[in-house]
Amino acid sequence: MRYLPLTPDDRTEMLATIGAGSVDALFRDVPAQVLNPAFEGLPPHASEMAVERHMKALARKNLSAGDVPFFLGAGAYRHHVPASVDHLIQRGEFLTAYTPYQPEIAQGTLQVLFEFQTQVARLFGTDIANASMYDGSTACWEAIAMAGRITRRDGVVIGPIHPHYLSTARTMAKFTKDEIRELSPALIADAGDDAVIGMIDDKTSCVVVQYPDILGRIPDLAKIADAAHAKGALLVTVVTEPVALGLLESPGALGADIVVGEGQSLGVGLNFGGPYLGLFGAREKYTRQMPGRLCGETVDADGKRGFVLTLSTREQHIRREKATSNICTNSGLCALAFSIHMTLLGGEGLDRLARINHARAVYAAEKLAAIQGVELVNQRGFFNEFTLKLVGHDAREVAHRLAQRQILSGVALGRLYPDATDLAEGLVVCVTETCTDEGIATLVAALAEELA
Amino acid sequence: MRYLPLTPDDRTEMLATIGAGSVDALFRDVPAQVLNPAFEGLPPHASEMAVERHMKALARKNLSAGDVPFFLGAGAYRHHVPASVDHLIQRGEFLTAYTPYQPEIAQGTLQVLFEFQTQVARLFGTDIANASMYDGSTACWEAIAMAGRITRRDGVVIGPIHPHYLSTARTMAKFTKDEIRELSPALIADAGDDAVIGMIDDKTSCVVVQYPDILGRIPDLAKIADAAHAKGALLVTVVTEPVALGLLESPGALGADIVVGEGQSLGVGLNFGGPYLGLFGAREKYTRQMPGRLCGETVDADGKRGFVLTLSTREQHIRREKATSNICTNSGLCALAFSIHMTLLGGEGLDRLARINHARAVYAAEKLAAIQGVELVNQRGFFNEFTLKLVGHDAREVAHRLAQRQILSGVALGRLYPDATDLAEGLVVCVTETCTDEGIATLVAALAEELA
Amino acid sequence: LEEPLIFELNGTGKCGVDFDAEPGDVSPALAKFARKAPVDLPGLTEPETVRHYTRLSRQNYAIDLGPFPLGSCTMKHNPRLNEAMARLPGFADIHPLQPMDTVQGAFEVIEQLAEWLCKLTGMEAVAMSPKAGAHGELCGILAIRAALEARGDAREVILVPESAHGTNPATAAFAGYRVENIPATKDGRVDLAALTARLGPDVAGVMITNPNTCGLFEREMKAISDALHAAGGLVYCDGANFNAIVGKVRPGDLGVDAMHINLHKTFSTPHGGGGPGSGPVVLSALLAPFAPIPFVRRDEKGRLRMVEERGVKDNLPQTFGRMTAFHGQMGMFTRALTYILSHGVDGLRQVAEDAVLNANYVLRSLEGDMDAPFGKAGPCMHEALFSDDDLPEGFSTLDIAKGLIDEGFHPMTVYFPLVVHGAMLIEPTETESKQGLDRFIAAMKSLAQRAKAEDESLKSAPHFAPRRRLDETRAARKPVLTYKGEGVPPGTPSLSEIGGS
Amino acid sequence: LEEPLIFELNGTGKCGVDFDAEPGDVSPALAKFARKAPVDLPGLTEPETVRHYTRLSRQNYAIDLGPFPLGSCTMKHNPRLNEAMARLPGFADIHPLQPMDTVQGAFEVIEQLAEWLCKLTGMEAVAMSPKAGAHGELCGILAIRAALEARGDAREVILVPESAHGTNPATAAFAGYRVENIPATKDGRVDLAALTARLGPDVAGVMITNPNTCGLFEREMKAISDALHAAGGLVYCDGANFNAIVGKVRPGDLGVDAMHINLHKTFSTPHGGGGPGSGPVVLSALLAPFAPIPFVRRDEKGRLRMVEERGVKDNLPQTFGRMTAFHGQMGMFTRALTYILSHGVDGLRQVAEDAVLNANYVLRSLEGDMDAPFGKAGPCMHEALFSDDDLPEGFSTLDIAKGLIDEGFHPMTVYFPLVVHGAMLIEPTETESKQGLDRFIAAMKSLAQRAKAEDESLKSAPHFAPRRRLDETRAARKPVLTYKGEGVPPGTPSLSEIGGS
Repeated sequence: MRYLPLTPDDRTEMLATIGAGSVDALFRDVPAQVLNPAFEGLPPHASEMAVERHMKALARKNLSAGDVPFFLGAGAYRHHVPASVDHLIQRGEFLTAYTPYQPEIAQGTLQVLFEFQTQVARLFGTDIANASMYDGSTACWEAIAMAGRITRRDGVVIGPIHPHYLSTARTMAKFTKDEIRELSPALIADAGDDAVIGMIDDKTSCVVVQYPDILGRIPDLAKIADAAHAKGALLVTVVTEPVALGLLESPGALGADIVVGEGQSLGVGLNFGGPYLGLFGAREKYTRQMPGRLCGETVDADGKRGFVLTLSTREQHIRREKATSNICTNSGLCALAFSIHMTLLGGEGLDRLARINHARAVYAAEKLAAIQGVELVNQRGFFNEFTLKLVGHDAREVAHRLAQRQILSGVALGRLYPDATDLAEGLVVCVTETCTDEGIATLVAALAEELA
Repeated sequence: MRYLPLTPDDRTEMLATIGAGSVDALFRDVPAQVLNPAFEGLPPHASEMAVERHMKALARKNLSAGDVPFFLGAGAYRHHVPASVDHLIQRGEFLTAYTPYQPEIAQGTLQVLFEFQTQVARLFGTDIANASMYDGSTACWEAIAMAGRITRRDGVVIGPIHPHYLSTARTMAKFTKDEIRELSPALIADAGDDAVIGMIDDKTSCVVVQYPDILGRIPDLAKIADAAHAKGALLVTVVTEPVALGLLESPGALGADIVVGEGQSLGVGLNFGGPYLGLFGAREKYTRQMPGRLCGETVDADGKRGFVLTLSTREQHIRREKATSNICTNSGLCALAFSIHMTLLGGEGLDRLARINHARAVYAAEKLAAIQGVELVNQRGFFNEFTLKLVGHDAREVAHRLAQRQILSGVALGRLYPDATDLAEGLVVCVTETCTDEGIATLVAALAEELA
Repeated sequence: LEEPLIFELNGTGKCGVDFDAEPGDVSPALAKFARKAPVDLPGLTEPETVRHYTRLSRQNYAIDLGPFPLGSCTMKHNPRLNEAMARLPGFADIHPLQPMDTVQGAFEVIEQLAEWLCKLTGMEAVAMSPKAGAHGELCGILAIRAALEARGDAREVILVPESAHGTNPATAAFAGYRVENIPATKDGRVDLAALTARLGPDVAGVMITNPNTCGLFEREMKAISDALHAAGGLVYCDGANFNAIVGKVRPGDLGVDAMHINLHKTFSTPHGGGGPGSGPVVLSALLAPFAPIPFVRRDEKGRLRMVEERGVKDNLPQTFGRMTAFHGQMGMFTRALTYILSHGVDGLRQVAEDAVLNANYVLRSLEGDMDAPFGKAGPCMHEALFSDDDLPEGFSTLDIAKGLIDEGFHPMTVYFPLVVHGAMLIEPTETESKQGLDRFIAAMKSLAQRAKAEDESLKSAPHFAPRRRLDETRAARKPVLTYKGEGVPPGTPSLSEIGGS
Repeated sequence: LEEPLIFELNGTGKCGVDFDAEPGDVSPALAKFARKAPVDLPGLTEPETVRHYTRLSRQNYAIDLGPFPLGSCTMKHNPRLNEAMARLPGFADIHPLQPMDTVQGAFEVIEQLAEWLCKLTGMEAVAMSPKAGAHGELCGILAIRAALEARGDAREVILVPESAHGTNPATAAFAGYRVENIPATKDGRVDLAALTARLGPDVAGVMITNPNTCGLFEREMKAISDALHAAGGLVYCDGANFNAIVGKVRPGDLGVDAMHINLHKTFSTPHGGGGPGSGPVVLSALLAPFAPIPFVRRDEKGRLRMVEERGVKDNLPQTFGRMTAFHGQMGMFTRALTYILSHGVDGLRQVAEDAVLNANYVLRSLEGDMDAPFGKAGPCMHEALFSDDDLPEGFSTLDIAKGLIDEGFHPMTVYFPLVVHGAMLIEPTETESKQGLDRFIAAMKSLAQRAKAEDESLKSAPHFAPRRRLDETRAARKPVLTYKGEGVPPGTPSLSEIGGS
């Protein structure tokens, strides 16, 4: 057993030191009738070669994004991740370290987190950011919970955000008794800002708006922020595609009080949905209401600059039932990957990457919208993701047929909104720098055929 | 340009410090007519994504061994390499270090080399080993050259070794004026020990024997050693498959004076023939005639154990035209990979790996030899490689047809010995632990069909 | 060991990424949303980036460098095969919303892992999507709540032992429960009598860690479960320490209703400096109908399907809902499955046995030098607990911990569990060799002796780490959470950055 | 920083590899050859192995940690994309003797790289198989010898400048030539007059490094070539420093007949602690017919074919033969091609320009503090040369080098080239930032000042490295080249292994 360093001789010697006759003597507190059960149908250990063969066989049953024209987004985006990112996060000192509770020997992780927090805060236009959450959807409901702590209100107004995020928030609300009112999306150009604003009232703790929204439309954050603030509510902005902020004004600058997001776009990759990376920024005055870990600057006994986890009186391991969240392990390694990718890009690289994404998406949208029977919903602008209305067709079926032709064409709204028949014609298409001209042409031709 | 840290501003500032008006002013010693030529047809820089796409497209044009039943050997062997090996050799501190000329800050590489030398010496049964050569074939001719320095004779007797090794030795002999007499292999069970012995005379500097030989046969090293020593010649043994020494008695124990080999089997992988790893061991009394780097134990100014490159008065950077070899850069990273793999195996693991290889090869040989029209040449034993005689068929054509059926069946001797029509029926088949029962069955069935 | 911040590395105007396409203009429709200037972030070229992070990494301790005996955190070796498998494009480069027929292999990974988890725990079902242990706890508690509410019996209180992880009460509170502590016996276990006495119609359930955070197996676990069930409550088991009994004991045999499994503890997915984790929750037959979505199910044609919002009505009408976007920590699933298949059921049993053997070896080797509050009570499980009782006045658990850094080890868990004064909780795990343990034990003995000899230098340890003790009060008093170009200047890169101080 | 040898880690009876199959018995035919006992080598489990090598690695300096200003060795950043591409199974997991139709992509890599190398150098052909620079030198000299012998004019002497790398004379001698030195002018270049005077019917050729090892471009290279050719000799150019002129100058335009290219220098394949390298040799039209086998050629159908022994008669009857098994350093080809395509021809030119700019910046920044023997002669190319002339009595080049270690840098190349007393040859390469160079320059200035101030502590530097100066005499006097269980005992792992001393 290649991972177990004790030899039979070691075990014998150690049992003698302990004064136990057998290993099972050490398990004497376990009732005999439940110790060492038979496990039916579970195989014994296997060589690395055999396990590798098994896992590769499973991997081959999946259609990898890199092997086909690929246009899926809707909360998970495929960008090119520089090879150095994966190299660096595999450094044993990063990969196999624990949460940096002993700062003297964890400055590597801690400095990265401090840099990460700064990067996220500047990207979001918030004063501060934390050291990461599980993912965008959990960060979103933590933001709602935080807004509740700040405002001591229990009304939540939610715009057309990713339905999984909404679903997650609804689950929590069932137990926290928050009252959610949401605006469902419709296949129209108007992102529904006025409708959202219309739902805000004096009981509203926060307004949650996705930027760009689930259909790729851009809400007018400044206007919504003003309306929310006028009622004493906070604006929570959700960003599922951080690359968009290379081009769009930051939510913080437009008045958002809390900005959360999914950081998977940079450094992390698709990974079939996880592990991902929750981003969380807020105004400085709310620092002590933040969930999750925070890394702060300080000095050591010699006066040298150093970093520590701080304000842990907010956290469960100190505060227990009074903590701001129950979160413990979060997404440190993904934060590292994000931060490295962001460091490679820098502000100017992000700007350029965003513009390329945008230009390619505009190019593809024009070609696609020219197909007979296809309408582009996003007439008022989009970043790298837009929604097509396939008039008279169930987009889910079209997407399936295209997948059979080895084209991953987009996310059909029917998958995300099973009950909303008015959305069934919607196909959310995302075009990043990884989409080639040939890939776009293949999609256009095939979609035209399918709709013909 | 992602690898170049100077910004335009940096360059301007630095030119000012230097006192040069332009970068080309620094190239003023280059005659103007040859400076900055036009390079026709060479493209400009490309993104990581574009280069990756290009290289992946090329990689896809090759049939990877892992994707098909695979039975090639003949100097390059496919074994399972544990994932930890590649992880560790990619540590930047190993990967991006230079030759350890500054031992105070290169103890990592140096200790590895000391451990590697010990592993190779124990595997080969020699007193000492060096820190690596380019590969087995160049190690082989360095051994011949070394034997010439020791014996001051110029006759070389070569048994049925890998023809590329022979070809390499012949190239060198043309210039060094050594006289080579070689025994070509024949498709018979007798490895030709007596014929080799019969070629030894008083001018013979060394006898070079491969163990197992190019057809997988096992020469009687002890007998040849005695005969060579009786004439004052040295025995040089070549090992192209070090895993064989997990099962076979070591050449050193059987009387070899110099043992060289190809270390690619452990840790390194196929890599289409390079980079590989030359192994080089010898009797201690010949230490100062060794080519290549040697790492030795010593102490530092505080009396702590440490390691240094030593006996460099043999080497070109000190000795210049009087050096034992012109070798400088060798195969350090491959030596590391070999050493890690060997450390994971240990003596007992190597024994077990060898026995599994052997058992699988015996199993496959029996199945293959049962096919109508196939004869097993190696009736006197083999390790994991054996030669089939495809009676009445050009093995090269058979191997090609099998390759078209996605089976990489073996190395046809016609590829290695274009002029030896008596070998054209020979197919060298290698069976390692990576060959599955299904793969063997596929080969057996397909070969039977091809020969039917 | 000084490394500037990325903001101090002259990153203006640099970029470590090249692009083939020229950036286009912003489309007119979008222009009014466009930012005026790029985000104010430095860029570094690849050589600078690689060097920055490589150098930073060297300021970390890690399991790849030495033992990490953090009790309750389970820092064991992370096999490299797991990393390689998780990076196969067939796993790493697939989108969570691809048509289901194109990701059957991914579903199979989830299905196979789920089967192992159910069989190893003897439970009915498993919720795969929780993102980490605490998220799993929440899942379990929400399932309990949903089940109780479904029978019209919401209840208000969750009982938690004093020795519990902080996540337990935090979770219960987050789910809207009131938390009450249950006391421990003097041998470090749940006081069954006290617990039983507290049961009643207001108690929704109990959260028990087993083996518990004192490193002891809760002998009366079955009795606890029975008592809860008799009183109409349910039993949540914190599975953080499942690694001590995997392959040896099935929690389902002890009456547990829900338990999360930290894949990053028991099944060795890397901690990565603080995550990602993964916390699947196994559920009893009673709780299975209330499991969260999504989950994998085979349809009548044998095709694997992910049941999401769409399939709820037909497949799991009582689900308490979704806890996170998409399907959980796929990358951790592939690693954990690889680990499980490598060990097999025999290997997993050996894992538990060696973990327990190693811990008892540490316990018995050190109990002469340090106070082991429950040492007399019998063998420990996978971790050995000590207190500061034997330390002289003026010397603390923290001093031992920081002294351990100077000896080349990561400290043990300190001041947890709270039921022991100045707790030191040592979990060696099964992947430490006897030679390594002997070296650790020798270091601990040396520290205990230095403390007894009142060696003052111990109070200012560590002396040889990249940093001395850090001023945590200063950090919290006026938090500096982002770089603003002021604050403490960077250290000057000093003599010898090569393995030097 | 102490790490035992694998032989000291209790490796008996352990193994870090699992096997599925039971080992079989040895077949009777083989029994008489079988060894009596397994090889006496320790085995370590994976956790122990990973830790051993991870810890050892941390005793190394590397380009990933800081500048490596080794003149003539060209330690530049190694892009990680190159590593990823070389590991694609389509490149890493193919056998050199697979049927040629199954490895067309591999042949294409070789063909494309060969085309770049020929075009960048302005040469006719390239021999791809040499395994490293010195092997490439041998290839070039053998081609020269074969060409001369083919015209019945073998000749005996190869001229080599005093400043040449040691491999030059060693190679010429290995190929059976007598080596004669040619002197340098006082500005550090080949003395054209002296060279011309020596030419005659016995001179087979000259080996010139250009840019030379003093960091200077050989202005008269074309004249040298012309003189050699007029005298019936040939010109070998040592291309170790090609990185200084790549994209700026084609050696073919200077009359060179053969030149090796160190892919691991100019094209950034990693040095790996001493190899593998790769040394393709570009050849003039005159030498091309004598190139070694194998090489890639397209047949009439456009299929790529490897010309080996089999194809020689039809394709290259005058080849001097084979230099190594198989086809050369494929793994390095994929890395180098990836690097070349990343940079493109514009990027490669920028590489040369930045390398030269960085070197001149170092030269001019330090020439006030240290003696730059050829500093007055004009700009340098990619490396800056200093001597020990300005050091006070009792302080040596070695002291500066070892002092640099304490400053956190790898030393420069010392005592080479031999034409300068106490030479210090500094090659920053293009992948160092200005900020990094400024730090290096400051360290050098500080060392120069300490030497001038006769700071004795400098003589015993390094003080902060994993080891102090090592006793090389002891190592050479009675060499201990393998572990025998005696010798010096291992160091005791001391306080603070974490970035500690």
